[in-house]
Amino acid sequence: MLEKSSVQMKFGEAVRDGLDVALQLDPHLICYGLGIDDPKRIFGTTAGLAEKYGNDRVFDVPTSEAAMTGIAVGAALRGVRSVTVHQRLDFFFLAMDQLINNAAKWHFMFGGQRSVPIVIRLILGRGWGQGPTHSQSVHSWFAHIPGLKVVMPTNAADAKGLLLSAIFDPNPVLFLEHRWLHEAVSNVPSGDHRVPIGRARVVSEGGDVTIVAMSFLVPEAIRASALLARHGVACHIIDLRTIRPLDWDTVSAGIVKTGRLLALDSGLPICSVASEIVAFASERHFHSLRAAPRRLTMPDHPEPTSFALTRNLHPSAESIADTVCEMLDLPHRFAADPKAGPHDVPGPWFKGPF
Amino acid sequence: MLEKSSVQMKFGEAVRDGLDVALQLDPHLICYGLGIDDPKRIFGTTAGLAEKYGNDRVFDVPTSEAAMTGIAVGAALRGVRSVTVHQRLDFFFLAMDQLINNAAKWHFMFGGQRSVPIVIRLILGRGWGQGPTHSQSVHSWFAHIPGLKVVMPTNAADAKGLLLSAIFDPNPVLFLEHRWLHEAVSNVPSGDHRVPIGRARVVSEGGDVTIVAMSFLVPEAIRASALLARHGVACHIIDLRTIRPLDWDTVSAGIVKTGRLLALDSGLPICSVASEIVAFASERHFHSLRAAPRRLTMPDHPEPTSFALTRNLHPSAESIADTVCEMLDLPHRFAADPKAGPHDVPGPWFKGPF
Amino acid sequence: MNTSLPNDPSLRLVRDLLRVRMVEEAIAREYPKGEMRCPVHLSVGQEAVAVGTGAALERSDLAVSTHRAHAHYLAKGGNLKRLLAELFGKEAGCARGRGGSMHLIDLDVGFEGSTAIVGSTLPVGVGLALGSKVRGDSAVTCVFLGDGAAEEGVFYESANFAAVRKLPVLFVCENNSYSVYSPLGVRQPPGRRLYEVVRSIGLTSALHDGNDVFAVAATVKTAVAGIRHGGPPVFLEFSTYRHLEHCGPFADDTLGYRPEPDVAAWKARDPIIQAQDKVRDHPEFSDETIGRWRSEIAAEIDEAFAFARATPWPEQSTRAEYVYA
Amino acid sequence: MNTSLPNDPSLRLVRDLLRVRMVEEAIAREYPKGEMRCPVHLSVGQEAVAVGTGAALERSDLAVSTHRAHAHYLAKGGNLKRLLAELFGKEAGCARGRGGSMHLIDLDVGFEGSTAIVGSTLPVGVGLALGSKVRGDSAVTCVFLGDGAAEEGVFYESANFAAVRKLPVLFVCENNSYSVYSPLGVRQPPGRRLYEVVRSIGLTSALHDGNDVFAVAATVKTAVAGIRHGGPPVFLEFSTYRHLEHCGPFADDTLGYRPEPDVAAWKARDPIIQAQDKVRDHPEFSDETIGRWRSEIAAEIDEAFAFARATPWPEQSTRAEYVYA
Ligand SMILES: Cc1ncc(C[n+]2csc(CCOP(=O)(O)OP(=O)(O)O)c2C)c(N)n1
Ligand SMILES: Cc1ncc(C[n+]2csc(CCOP(=O)(O)OP(=O)(O)O)c2C)c(N)n1
Ligand SMILES: [Mg+2]
Ligand SMILES: [Mg+2]
Repeated sequence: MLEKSSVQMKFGEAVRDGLDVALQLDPHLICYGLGIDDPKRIFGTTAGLAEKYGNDRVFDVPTSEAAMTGIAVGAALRGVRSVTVHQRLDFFFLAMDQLINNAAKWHFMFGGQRSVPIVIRLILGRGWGQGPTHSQSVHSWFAHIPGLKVVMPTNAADAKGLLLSAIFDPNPVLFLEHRWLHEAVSNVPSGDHRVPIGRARVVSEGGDVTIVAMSFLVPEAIRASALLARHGVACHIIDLRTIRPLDWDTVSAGIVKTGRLLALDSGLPICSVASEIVAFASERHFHSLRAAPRRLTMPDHPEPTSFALTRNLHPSAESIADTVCEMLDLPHRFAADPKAGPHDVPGPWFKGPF
Repeated sequence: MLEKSSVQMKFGEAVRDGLDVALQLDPHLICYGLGIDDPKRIFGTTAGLAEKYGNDRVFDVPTSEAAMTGIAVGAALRGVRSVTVHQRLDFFFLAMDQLINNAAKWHFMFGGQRSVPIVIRLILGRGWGQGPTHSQSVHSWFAHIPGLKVVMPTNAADAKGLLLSAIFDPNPVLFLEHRWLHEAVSNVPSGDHRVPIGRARVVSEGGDVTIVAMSFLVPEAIRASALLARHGVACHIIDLRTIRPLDWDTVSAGIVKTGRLLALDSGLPICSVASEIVAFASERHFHSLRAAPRRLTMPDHPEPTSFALTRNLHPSAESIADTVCEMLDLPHRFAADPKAGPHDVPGPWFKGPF
Repeated sequence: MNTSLPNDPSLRLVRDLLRVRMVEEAIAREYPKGEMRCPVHLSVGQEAVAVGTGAALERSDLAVSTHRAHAHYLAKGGNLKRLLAELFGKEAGCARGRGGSMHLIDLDVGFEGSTAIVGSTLPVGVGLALGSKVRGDSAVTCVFLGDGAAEEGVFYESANFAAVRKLPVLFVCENNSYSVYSPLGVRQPPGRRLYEVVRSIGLTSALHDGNDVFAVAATVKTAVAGIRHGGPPVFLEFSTYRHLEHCGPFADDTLGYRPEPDVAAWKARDPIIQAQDKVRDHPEFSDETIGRWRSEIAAEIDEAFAFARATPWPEQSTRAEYVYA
Repeated sequence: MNTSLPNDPSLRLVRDLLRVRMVEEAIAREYPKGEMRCPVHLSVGQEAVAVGTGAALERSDLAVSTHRAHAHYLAKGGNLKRLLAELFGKEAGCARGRGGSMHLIDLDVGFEGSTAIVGSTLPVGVGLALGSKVRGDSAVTCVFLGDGAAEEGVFYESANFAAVRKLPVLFVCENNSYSVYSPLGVRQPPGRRLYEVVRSIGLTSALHDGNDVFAVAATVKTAVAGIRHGGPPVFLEFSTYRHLEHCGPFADDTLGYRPEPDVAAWKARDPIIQAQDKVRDHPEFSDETIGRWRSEIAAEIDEAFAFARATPWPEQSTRAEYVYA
């Protein structure tokens, strides 16, 4: 394989880079969404694209989430791929009919004659007063639905690589990007860099416990494993990257290897991806499990707005580490000693409000 | 407790009876939905109600699922309860925003000041060419969402009792009724009969395997247990009745009792209620499990339309019995010998097309 | 087959109308046998909108439709055998048996799909038109809808976007005054005209008689030409009436949900009778012509039914296919 | 507090307008300190619609609103302390800190809730009106919306249903020509007027100057009276303009997304300046009056901020409460 050049960039920049590459590769690709060419450029992820590719290919739209989703389906049938963007996943509940009844089923229900290559970017909010209707992630809903693909990148290189794979995939792909990851920096290969959909990434290879995570919980799991390493615990961390189709081989190998499973989920607990992974583990690897598998997710209620109520709302490195210690019958606890700084922002770069 | 009189009636008639009782009890209750007062009366479930209570309380509406759901929310805020009905759950994807962002969250996000007592009846289709967009059940989606309650009755008495509880519950309740159960007859108590939401029913008390089921799969599980009984296998069958909040105590007792769990699900497999139950079992009752827990669900694809393709699509008594035999290492298999008659109708009463 | 397709466009319209009617009637006749195991929504009484529109569209134009799509599919040039095979759930069906009557497709003639969720193809059609614009092709997309579909918010959103981006899309609305059994009056304000709402949204729009196939063809032809030459999107509302029940093969007027005088008046205005009356004096038309067409079409239909019955089922082993491309 | 609420309705309007403006400006001033940790959408420049409408509604009338709801909440009589406490995320907040700026409620004055999903309260408002009709009470429900919300299909569905059932609902649309940074032209066809679309749907509708608080109050009063006496639902579109950024405390006209001449023209038409000009000759009004009001209001605001800061946080232990009633 040829060495490609690579550049350090932020997750948000990598999304922009991926869009830029795709717009070059496919002269018919269109990108649209509320505010795509406004001064904020979807948190910078679409900067310069309208200027470079023109208003016929990169354009702002009415506040009509349902129709704009069906319109993407129609354009795809005509051979025009699209990347639609919603500044919050929460707005996309308006488009469920078009997603489920049309996008996800078109290829199946017409016997494979037309596929629907569309990408829908959904940005996941959290903290800083986003509250009940600007902080939801229903990746578990999407994972439930055959015909959809669902990716949740955790770093800049994967963001670009999965986005490009998603754009050129012949199926509808939901691309869920966590607002708190937009500034995460990593080395990103230049040009047409693709990361295959449906393949998880083994982040670290420890032998004591297998932690399966997605999205913002991957960096938290990595931080947890650093805490745990000080106490001699070695974590096998899997970054799912794709939620559907899920890379069961990599998950299986992780389960079999350590016999201990902690499934993290950045969403709600019931009928979640974490539930699915634990169910899979006990159904398929019952005899490999050395202890009860565990889940760590958001609590089973909406995210409140108040600063006081969002503390310890989401799984964190500390609560992950604590759970692992419980599983291993170790006495250490970390939650009393959380990360410094306000808990409701990803870092000092985040100035709010969105 | 006073003995109440009871009458044999069909599931569909019991729904109608429940609505009738509720409309009498609460003079402000309204019922609406497409076709509610048309000649077919929602498969008979609203027969005579428009005449009895008038067009201001029982009325037909435009084909506007989203608004009609938000309108129910608003009416509820004004103290007017409602029972809305959709002839297929599939149509209700249009209303997800109002369901998730408003109905499910109103009480929480306004700090408990107003609740949203609404009931949404969703009829589940299956077979006879219903195909990909007239046969879906996303009860697992609903179970994912805090703030919602979800009931799935399996017999006439529960249909009436759960409907009345749902109507007088202060929260939004989804009432999922399977089209194939509409003719199921049982003894139904007269008058204001209520079955508590959130309580499962132990259908039979066997000691070999615990089968957890909902909706149309409960009668299938019962039929399976009859097949298995011939081979000396005794099933502990739990009819969930409510999907959210789920009756974990009853499920736990069943798991602990037999150490063998088969979770059935009338919907899709991934991130399903069956996943949740298996995950729960292995997380909480790891040491009680004597064998790997199992799931039996629809396959992970949409329901096709063709008669030829719907055969063996859903779990049946035979496939349930076969799975139990596998779990118990018994040689018997039943799938080769299915029930007589066309597989795509619930019984000879079903004349199609819906 | 030894068919006699008239060269004269008017006669062709009359014959096409007859053919769609005879297909629908044949489906109605055969349906009770229980071999076509899927819901069917027949267009008997409403065929003129489909046939007139189909005649005014080019083969390279596109169409999407609704649950009531047989007539649209046929009028756009869709394959009859594959239509019937689809109703029979066969592998040779136009959607390989996966879709049934409510999911028709024939890509050879630009029939991009019909679906069963009311309103769900409205934005899809607008998206096809957007696709055409992006690719710079000259196709016009025709979006069929009913009066009920116009109550879905997505209709308004779709029309608005079509107007904002001036897309090459034509909405053809068959207003048969009913959504299932529900009359317009419980669904839309009294006296309101849909085409006026759509005009206020920013589309060119008009109301016409949907039972006059010649008027439909002429109106649509003008509209399509305007759109193709860069004009704004168009919405055409056609008044028409359904003769049979909403879903299924039978008449249901004994149920009394439609006023008897209306039913009688509309049946007197049957598009087939009207169309034949109009060409009565045409030199190439006579009772004999009709008779010949009838027997040709009957033979074609027989053959198609025979095909649909004989052609094999999809294999069970392929059931999970096509979930992903 | 020793306040001087004028008896004269015109003066009362002017004072109320000033009060809403001063509250919004105070929020803008304090916001950068980072204590109000939730998005805020300020109404500076648009207050006349809220204040005029609030004055025309009875306390027993109802209202629902959007993400930009501070002004509506206050104009309907909502409690200022509880508004600020909500922005500070406190237990004494009007939504107990669960909702933040985008989720306001004050049941004492019929403010039934504002939400942050564009368009989501439109059907809720119609439902409140349906509830009133079923119960036979005489409340009118006022549904506030922006020009962007009218692009959601649910708006059309809601308006249609209100017209079909003749519900006691008033839509008050603040058309500020922008949805976030997006101008009307990329979202709605050029030259189209929303109130005309709504009229075609079947509502009584009109367009008015939203920066003239007296005109707003008079128009809304007439509309509410009509509705209360059994008239059809009404849609009032008011042209207005936002002075600050879409979300947040700052001005953002350096970004250049709005034409400078527009900004200047609209700022010259500031509703506060206009209103004060109109009462200039009122015998009970003078520069001194304004000065007195200003200091009274400033004191009220200071007290409210002090309250919001001092009042306790919600308890962590109560976090999972209120999921179910
Ligand atoms: C979203 C949705 N709601 C309801 C239905 C049930 N339904 C099927 S056809 C139909 C009637 C639609 O009326 P119209 O658009 O006028 O078409 P017509 O049947 O008169 O041709 C309805 C309500 C559906 N399929 N999808
Ligand atoms: C369904 C949905 N889509 C998008 C958004 C993002 N958003 C928040 S406010 C807003 C602008 C709405 O414009 P308008 O209704 O004119 O109100 P204004 O902000 O001008 O007062 C948008 C698009 C949202 N909150 N909900
Ligand atoms: Mg109709
Ligand atoms: Mg605006």
